[in-house]
Order: sequence, then C-alpha cells, then structure tokens
Amino acid sequence: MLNYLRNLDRRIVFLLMGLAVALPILFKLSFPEPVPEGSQPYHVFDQIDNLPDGSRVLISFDFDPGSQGELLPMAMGFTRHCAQKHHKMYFMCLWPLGEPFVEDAMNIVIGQEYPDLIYGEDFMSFGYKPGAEAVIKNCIVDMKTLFITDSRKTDLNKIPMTANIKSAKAMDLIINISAGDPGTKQWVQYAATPAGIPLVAGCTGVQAPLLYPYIPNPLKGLLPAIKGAAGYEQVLIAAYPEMGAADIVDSKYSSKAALQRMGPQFVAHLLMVSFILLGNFIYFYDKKGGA
Amino acid sequence: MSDAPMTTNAKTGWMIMIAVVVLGMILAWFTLDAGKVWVTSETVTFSQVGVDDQATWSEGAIAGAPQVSWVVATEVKPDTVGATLSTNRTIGVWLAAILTLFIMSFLAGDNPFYKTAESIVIGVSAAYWMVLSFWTGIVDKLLVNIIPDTTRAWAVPGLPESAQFNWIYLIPLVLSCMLIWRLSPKGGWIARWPLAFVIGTTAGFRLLSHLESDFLLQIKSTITSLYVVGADGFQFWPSVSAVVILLSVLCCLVYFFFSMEHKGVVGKTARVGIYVLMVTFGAAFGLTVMGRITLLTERFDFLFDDWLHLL
Amino acid sequence: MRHIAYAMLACVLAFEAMAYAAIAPPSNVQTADTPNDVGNQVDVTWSLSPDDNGKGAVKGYVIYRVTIDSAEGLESTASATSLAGSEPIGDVAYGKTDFTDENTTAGTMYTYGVAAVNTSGTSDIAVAALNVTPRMEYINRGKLWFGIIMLTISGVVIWYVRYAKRGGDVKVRKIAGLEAVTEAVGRATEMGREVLFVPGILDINDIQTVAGMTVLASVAKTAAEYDAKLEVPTARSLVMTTARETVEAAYLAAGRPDAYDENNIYYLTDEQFGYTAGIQGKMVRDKPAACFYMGAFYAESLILAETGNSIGAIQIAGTAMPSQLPFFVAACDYTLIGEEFFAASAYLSGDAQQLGSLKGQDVGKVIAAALLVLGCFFATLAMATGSSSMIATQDYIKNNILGNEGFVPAAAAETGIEGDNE
Amino acid sequence: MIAKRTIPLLMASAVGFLLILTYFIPQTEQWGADAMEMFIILAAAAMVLGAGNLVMMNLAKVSRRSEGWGYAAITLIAFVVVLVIGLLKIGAHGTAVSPANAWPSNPVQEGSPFWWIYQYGLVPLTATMFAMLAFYIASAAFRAFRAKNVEASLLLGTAFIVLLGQVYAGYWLTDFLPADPGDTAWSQFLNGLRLENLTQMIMDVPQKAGNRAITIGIALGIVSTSLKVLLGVDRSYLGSAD
Repeated sequence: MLNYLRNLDRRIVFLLMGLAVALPILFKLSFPEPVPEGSQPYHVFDQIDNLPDGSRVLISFDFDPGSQGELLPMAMGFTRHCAQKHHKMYFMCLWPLGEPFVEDAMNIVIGQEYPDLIYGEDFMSFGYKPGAEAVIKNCIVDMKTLFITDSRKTDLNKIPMTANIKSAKAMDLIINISAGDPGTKQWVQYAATPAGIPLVAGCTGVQAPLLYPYIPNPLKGLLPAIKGAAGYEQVLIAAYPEMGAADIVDSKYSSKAALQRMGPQFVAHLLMVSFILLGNFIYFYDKKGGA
Repeated sequence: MSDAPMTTNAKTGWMIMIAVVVLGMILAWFTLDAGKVWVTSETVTFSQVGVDDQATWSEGAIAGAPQVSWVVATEVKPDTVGATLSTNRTIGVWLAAILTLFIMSFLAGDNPFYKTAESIVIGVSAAYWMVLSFWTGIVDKLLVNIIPDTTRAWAVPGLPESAQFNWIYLIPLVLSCMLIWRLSPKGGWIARWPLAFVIGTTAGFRLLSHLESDFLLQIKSTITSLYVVGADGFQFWPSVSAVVILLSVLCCLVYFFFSMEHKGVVGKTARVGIYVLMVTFGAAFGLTVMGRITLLTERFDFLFDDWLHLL
Repeated sequence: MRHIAYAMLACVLAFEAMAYAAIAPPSNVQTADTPNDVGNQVDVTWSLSPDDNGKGAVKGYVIYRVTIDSAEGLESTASATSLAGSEPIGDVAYGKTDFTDENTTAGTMYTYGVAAVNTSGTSDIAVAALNVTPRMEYINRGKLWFGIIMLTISGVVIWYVRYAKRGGDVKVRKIAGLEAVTEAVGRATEMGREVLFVPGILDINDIQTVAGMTVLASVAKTAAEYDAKLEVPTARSLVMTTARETVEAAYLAAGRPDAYDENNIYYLTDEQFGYTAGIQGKMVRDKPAACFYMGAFYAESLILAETGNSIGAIQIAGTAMPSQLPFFVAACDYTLIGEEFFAASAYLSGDAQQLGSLKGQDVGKVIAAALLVLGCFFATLAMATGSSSMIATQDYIKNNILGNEGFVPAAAAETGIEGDNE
Repeated sequence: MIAKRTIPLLMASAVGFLLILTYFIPQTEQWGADAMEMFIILAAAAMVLGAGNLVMMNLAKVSRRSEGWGYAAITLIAFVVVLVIGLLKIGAHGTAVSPANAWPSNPVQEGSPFWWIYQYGLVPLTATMFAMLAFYIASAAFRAFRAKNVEASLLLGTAFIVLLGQVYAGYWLTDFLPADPGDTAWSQFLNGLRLENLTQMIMDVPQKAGNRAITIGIALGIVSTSLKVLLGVDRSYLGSAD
C-alpha cells in the first residue's frame, strides 16, 4: 500500500482533483460563506454605492477568457451595481482578448436587465487599446487623443457622455478588474496615485497578495479571488434584492455566478491539504525507516 | 507521431475511452438536448437620408430610400416566444466542448487529440493577435496619423475632421520598415536599429517607472511608527507587527546582498531573510489554489451546464 | 462642436431657471493653478450649496469660465451675468467640491464661476473672488528629490562599473542557480538531448525580457561550446528577432558559427496559453534535458515547471514576477529570485564591468535600508512624543523625499512661498 | 561596422537618456509613455516576421512530410483561415456611424465569423489550458511539499494554514478559540490563532514584508540592467560585429 502511494501516478492525483471539483458542482454542494462586517466586499460596495447617482465611473476590464472563472462574476457585479445607481459607465479594456466581455456586459447585463439605459448617455465603451501602462498614463492626460473614437468608431466629441471630458481626471471612481499586468498595480501607480482618483478593484487570487499593500490608499477596496466576488454578490443581493431578476440564459452572467462556485472550493482545499499531509507522512515514514 | 509506440494495453484503454465518450455524446444529444442554443432575432435597419455628399443614415426603414439591415440575435431559453434553434451557435458549443475535452485529455498523457487542439490553438491565436494588432496598432495608431483622410473614409469614420498628418509617426513607420527589412537576404543587420531604439526607450522608461513606483513607494509604505498608539492607548500586537515587518524587510535585503558571502552574522541574517521569503511564497501558493480551482470550476460549469444542460 | 450638448443643457436650464424658484448657489469659489504642469490646468474648489443635502435636492454643479484681459488686476471684475453668457466648461455630481479645468492656456487670465443645478433649475453663479493665470513650469519641482535619488543610485552603479574597469576588486558571492547552468547544459550534451530556453511571455519592452536575453547569450555560448542543441520558442516576434541576433553572436563568440541554426529560435503565438500549449507539447515529445525559464512569467510558470519535472529535466528558473516565484521555487531545481535574476547576466558573463554594477546595486540596498530605518525612527518618535517637529520630519521624509512634493514642505508652501495666484 | 554596432549602440543610449531627462520637464513628461505607445506599431509590424516564420516552418514540415506534418497542416490552415476572416472582416456588418460600411466594425463583432471563432474556439482552448493548473497545483503540492528542511517546512506550513483559512473549514477547525479579541494581549493572541485570522496575519506581516523586499530588490536590478544597456556595458542584444 505504502509502496503504491510512494509511486503514486500523477494521473490518480489529477483524477481525484477533477472529482473534488466536479462532484460538488453536480450535487450543488454549498457551505455558509460569512461576509464579516467591515470586510473588503463592504468597502467595495460602499465606494460605489456612496457615490452620488450619475457619477462618472471608468471601468477597465483587464482580463481574458483564461481568468473569466474568477473575474467575470465581479465584472458583471460591478456593471449591475453601477447601472442600478445610474452611474455613467465608461468601459475600456487593456487586454486583447477581453473586449468581448465588455460587449457582453453592455449587451447582456445592461441590455437585458436595464433596458432603459442608453448607449452614449449612460454607458459607452472605448474598446480595447494596446499599450498597457502607457495607455493608463495617457488616460489621465488626454483621453481624446488617446482613444479618438469609441469602440464603434464614433467621434468622442459627438458622444454626449464624452463630449465635455478631457481626461480620466473627470472620473469619480475607477473600477478595475484585473488578471495580471497591465492591471490593478498599474492603475494604482499611473492613475490613482498621480491623479488622486479613488480606485476599487477585483483581482485573481494570484494577484491579491501583491495588492494588499495598496489598501486603503489609493486602493479603496479589493475583491480578492472568487471569495471576494461571492462576498460582493451577497452584499449586492442584500442591498438590492430585485437585482439580476431578468432571465439570463448563460449562468456565467447571472447575479449569483460567484456564489455558485464556492462549493467546489471547500472540497478541493481539503483534498489539497490531504495531499500535503499524505506526502509528508510517506516522507517521514521513509526517513524513520532509514529507507 | 514521435512518441514511442503505444503498448497494446494503452491502445485498448484509449479505444474504450473514446467509444464511451462518443456514445455518451450521442446519448446526450438526444436525451439532454446537449449543446443546443436557442435565439430570438431582431433586424436592425438603417435608411439613407439626403443624397451624395450630404447623405447620412438614420435608424429605421424609410420607404424608397436605400437601406441596409442586419440581424442581431439574443440567446434565450427554449420556451421563449419566437425562439429558434441557432445552428451556428449549437455547432459552436459542441466544438467548444470537444476542444475542452481534447485539451484535458493531456492529463492522461500526450495523444493525438491534444496535439490537434494544440495545433489549432497556436494557429488560431497567432492569427487572432495579428488581426487585432493590425486593426488596433497599424490602423488606429499609425494610419490615422499618416493618412488621416483615407483612414477616415475607410475604417475610422469617427476620426475628427481636425485630425492631420503627424510627422512624428514617421519614426515608427521608418523603424517598422527597417525591421521588416530583415526578410530580405541582404543587410539583415539594419533591423538592429529599431531594436536598439526599442531597447533604449525601454531601459530609460523602466528605470524611471520602477525606481519611482517600486523603490520609493515601497519604502514609503513600509515607514510607520514602531510604537502604535490607538484610541485606547498603547497597542501591543500592532507594535509587534510593525517591528517584525521592518526587521523582515531588512533581513530579506541582506539576503539579496551580492558583495558578501553568506557567512557569520551576514549569513545568519540572510538565513532569516530566506525564511521570510519562504513564508511569503507559501502564502502566495495557498492563495493561488483558490484561483486555479475556480478556473476549473468554470470549465466544468461550461461542460455540465452550457453543453450537457445537466444543472 | 464639442460643447453642443452643454450649450443645449445650459439653454434648457436657463429657461427652467426662469420658470421655477432657484436653489441656493455654492459659495467660497477658489481657483489655483495646478502646480508643476505646462499651464493647461486650473483647480477650482467651492463649498457646497446649502441645499445640497446629498439626497438629490441638488443634482450637481456646473462650472463656467471667462477669459479676462490680462491688463486687469488680480481682483475679479467679472459679473455673474458675463459668466452665465458663456458655455459651461464642465459639470460634476452633487456632493463634490472640486473640479479641474484641463483646457486652459498658459499665461491667459481666467475667472471661474460655479452654479448648483437640480431638476427645477440653476442657481445663481458664485464667482471666484480672484482671477487666475495658469503658468507653464519648465522643471517639475515636485520630482526634484526623486531626481536626486535616481542620480545617486545611478551614479553609484556607474562609479562601480568604472571602478571595475580600472581593475578594482569586484568579487561577488556565489549564486547557486547560476553555478548549475554549465552542469545542466553539460548533462544535456551527455544525454544527447536538447536544451530549452523559454524567454517569458512579455515583449522586448519589458526589462525582464531584456535581462532574459542577456542570460540567453551566456547559455547559448555554453551550448555552443558543448555542442548541445538549443531551442528558443518565443511568444513575441520582436523577442524572436532579438534572440536570433543574440544567439548568433554567442555562437560566433564560441567559435562555432557553423552550428548556429536560425530555425531553432522561432515564434509560436502571442497568446499566453497557446504558447504554453505549444511548449508543453514540445516538452513531452522532445524531452529536453535542461529547461531554462528566464524572463517574465505568469500562470504558465507552473504548467511549464510541472511538465518539465514529469520528463525529468534539470530546471533553472529566473523571474522578477513575485506572484510566480512560489511555483518555480516549488517545482524547479534552482530559482533565481527577483534581483538575483537581474544579477545573472553579470555573473554568468564574468565580465568585471558587469560585476561592478552588482556592487552598485548593493549600495542601493544600503540607501533603502537607511531610509527605512530613519523613517521608522522618526515615525516612532512622532507617535510616541507627539512632538510637532518630529511629525514634520516624518512627513518630510514620506511626502517630500519619498513623495512628489519637492524641496519645500507643504506647510511652508501654504504660507505663500509658492503662491500661484497673481 | 559602424552602422552595424556603433550607431545602434549610440541610438539606444541617446533615446534612453533623453527619456530620463524629459521626465522631469512638464512639457515633455509624457514622452516616455508616448514612446511606449509607438512601440505598439513596431510590435504590430514585427508580427509580419513572427507570423512569416510560423508559416514558413509549418509549410516546410508539410512539404517535407516530416514527422507530425499533419499537425503542422492544421496549424497552417487554422492560421490562414482566421487571418483572412479577421483582416477582411468577412461576415461583419456596419455600425450606427456607417451602416453601409463594414470596415469600421469592431473586429470581434458579436455574431460575426471572427466572433464565432473567438467564442467557440479560442475561449475554450485557452481557458481549459489555464484550468489545467488546478491539476498541476495538486500534483506539485503532493510531490514537492515535503518538510525536508526549515525552508521547505515554512513553505508548506504557511501554504497549509492559508489553504484552510481560506474556506469554511478554517472557521470550523478553530471555532473553540475566542471569536472576540478582547482587551488583553493574551486574549488577542488566542483570537489571532483562529485560522482565518492567522491567514490574515500571514498576509499582513511576513508576506507583505517579503514582497516589499523582493520589489525593492527588483527595482534596483532593473535600474542596474537599464544602465548597463544604456552605457553599452551589456550589448549582447545587438548581435555580433560582423
């Protein structure tokens, strides 16, 4: 038995991991997910909710399909929250594979749940812009020379929302959803800090440790990984029970997408812990036996 | 296929697996409506108003005027009024599911399915990036500054009339040409000029930005009082944390010291430094697990929900 | 063209204002030239309208601006009426008390006015008491301290490079991962397998990729000497081009230009996971005996390192991506952590001048440590004693030396040393 | 010789030092960012080289019928098909600004063939590749997390705590400890031992310190690497002299 474990095929490990994730999904396993008062999801919620209705919010989708599992629920949560508050939403995207998510946020979430919001007056998209941090740097200086047109190739001077805006300094809040570089760190360094614009962000689990040092200044709130997203969804639902009532077909755009993904976490984490314990048990057994 | 020939056992194993998966798929199509996508369609029409130079377009159908229209589809539940089965999206979901399984098959070992998926992803993504860099890099950045009028008429109608030829963009244009010169059999070294330009600007730009935002900012945020006083007087644990943070940073800096061998006092301090780094790495590792599992959850969600309609 | 929407808004608002009772205007409008810019910005601040209760009684504020003949004095002579005739230059939501006009011309004098708006109309315009003339600055004084620190650190590095050139002593400590480079290439040669070098997924405009290239130069030289096959798949076209120049030169330096094959350095795709899929497939098929990961890495780090481990390759990684270091540390034989990675090229080249730069970096660390200790010392004294001079010292270190407030402390500037109104 | 090595070397130094200088002058402060934006054009043009190389290599494999040439053919076909569809905007329609002209449309316009390829080809392929990490992270933990020495023990011990502290298991395992920090240092200590608080403490103290030191070191490494390039001490990227 021990010999079998010692030479355990990687594929067995893979299979167990697959089951640990698949079974909780199939059986819709869920565990309580306490959101302590004063935790990050509340900070993020307050930043958006306490802005006067109709404030200008720059939302940058800096991720790609690879990270959609973690970040799409937050991105859609932010969009819903801003739409609910009638904030003016300025979408942009710094990752080449991320722009379709901006379109989904506008067409699916805003289009189906907030049909009275109008493109160009309540929300608009600058589209994808290559250049990473250079885009962010130029963004706080002159958006019109930077973007020239919106993602539909309309002159920015002819769009009511952008006609009178020169740079991102006119924004009341920047929301950034990021999977890496360019992402939250660059928004902190090149926009939020020099221009003094409040910033809230959602990020992947990998990025989170690097971003904790920037809270609370200038990063006003951070949703780390799916746990943060689930917490934010819970806070949102508590505040606006009617939110996300529309019949969205694709469950990944639903207002409870992140909450649904917390079940598998529990089982998989326990499995990981058991792997570590088992690995060390074998190691020490062998060492003691002088093998 | 460059692998060592498969054993008969492995071959049989693969055969059985493939058979089970294919049968399962057929069953799923008939019993679960697997992968089927329903949509409602809406036609958007624009009509031309005015003639020749003054011609503009307005939304809606105007009798007699030249018209353009296209169909916009929205994904809906099958029981929605007016819903029709979308062939291309249904094929798409099946393709996506099959490609997902192809990639996952690598976990069992390298195999033709993974190789196929690998070949597709390289070809498709290289082309995707090239297309996007053409439209967003060459057209939206270079051409609008070099030939604004032509570009406006062709691909960027929203380019303001005030946009003019901008000579500064001749620099990247010329450098690009020099770079592509590499394709010619002679004088490939000319490509070193643009490379030198890029590396020079990179060095200058990064030197400043990292020194300002990483070096100074990190030192600034580490500076705090080691004696923490709160609303109700001296705070023990926060003070301890502050001291530990400062000492840990200093020890790690000593670890990175290159001038001295890690011996004696320096060695001991560097040792503490590496311990701190290991705790840092362990913490990051633990936090990352959550993210990675979520990604797998999303993939299974796609397979079970969007494709098999099991949930 | 650009102000059409606001002109219309202003007309509507003006009309409505006649029809309904007006709301109270904001007060105490003040203007100041934004410091350290080219004179294209003016900061406008005000106190909230008494009606602004944060609940929507005031919907927002609109900002007006008129150009004043510069012959006039500092005191504003513009009337609310002259401002009302102009187009609003911007608007903000309720509850806000500041606005930055980003469309001014240096040397032109302006007067600003602010009015509150709600659904029933616009208030009277509160006019700033003083005119403002934005000025163009030639040097960003806020960055002076940053300039000094940059020059110091760069100067020390340059000094040590020259010191080494003159034959000074530049011995540096051993770095385990780098000692193993030759061994790894040697093993690949013995086993008749190839060496794989992955230069990360960022383009050549990231300094990590540049550092990766310099490591590649050393690895390629060793590979040429041992006659091992070296493959370099890249994720960027420019990296491919640079890598070809680098490797070709290394083979030439090793006296083996004949062994250089450009086709071993190739482009796969820009897409992160397409690239990863390609390398992963390549690794399980060709089973390289040594894998180097030197550059900027993201999530692919663990995919590569685990695959490399499963085929039993010696793996040496170097990156400055803090988030990926844990995975390399866990799965590779040797990992160059952060700064060690940048030191690698100097160390491998064995060139005295390059080694000198490492000494310079060490002085940089001493400066960092000194700033940290001093800063914490004064911060502790400030907190413990509450003495205002200690607090001022702490603030000076944080906001001036390490921040961007220039030589003169903020408190001194307020008393008029850098007054911008004129 | 001069054109091959000296001029490029001088050019790199000149533009690099110029950018450093301009950063301190408000008028030219943005030049660095502008240069980085111009880089986009250069990188886009360079794709001709990269993609050309990709096509040539795979074409060579196919024409030589070398090992695995079928896969090379798949890559080639996928590349050409997607490139043609994307560059010619096949199947795209106009936008509100110019309904009759499809050229200005978003490259990834919903419903267009290019979008279809993105949605049903690129997304599942890249997302699944990324999701494979869940498996690899498990096998890495099982294989590499052995308490061989102090360093390894710290690594795995911290990962162990954080793994538990992140999910509900953490609350459940240490529920016997006081939930309220209380006033004394001792009660605060006990409260801090709850797994969720311990995780937070690790994030706030050693993790933060470690990351800061790494970042400071990296910044210095970058300064010195940049200077070596600008001073011409390290010129390996420039290739050989002849």
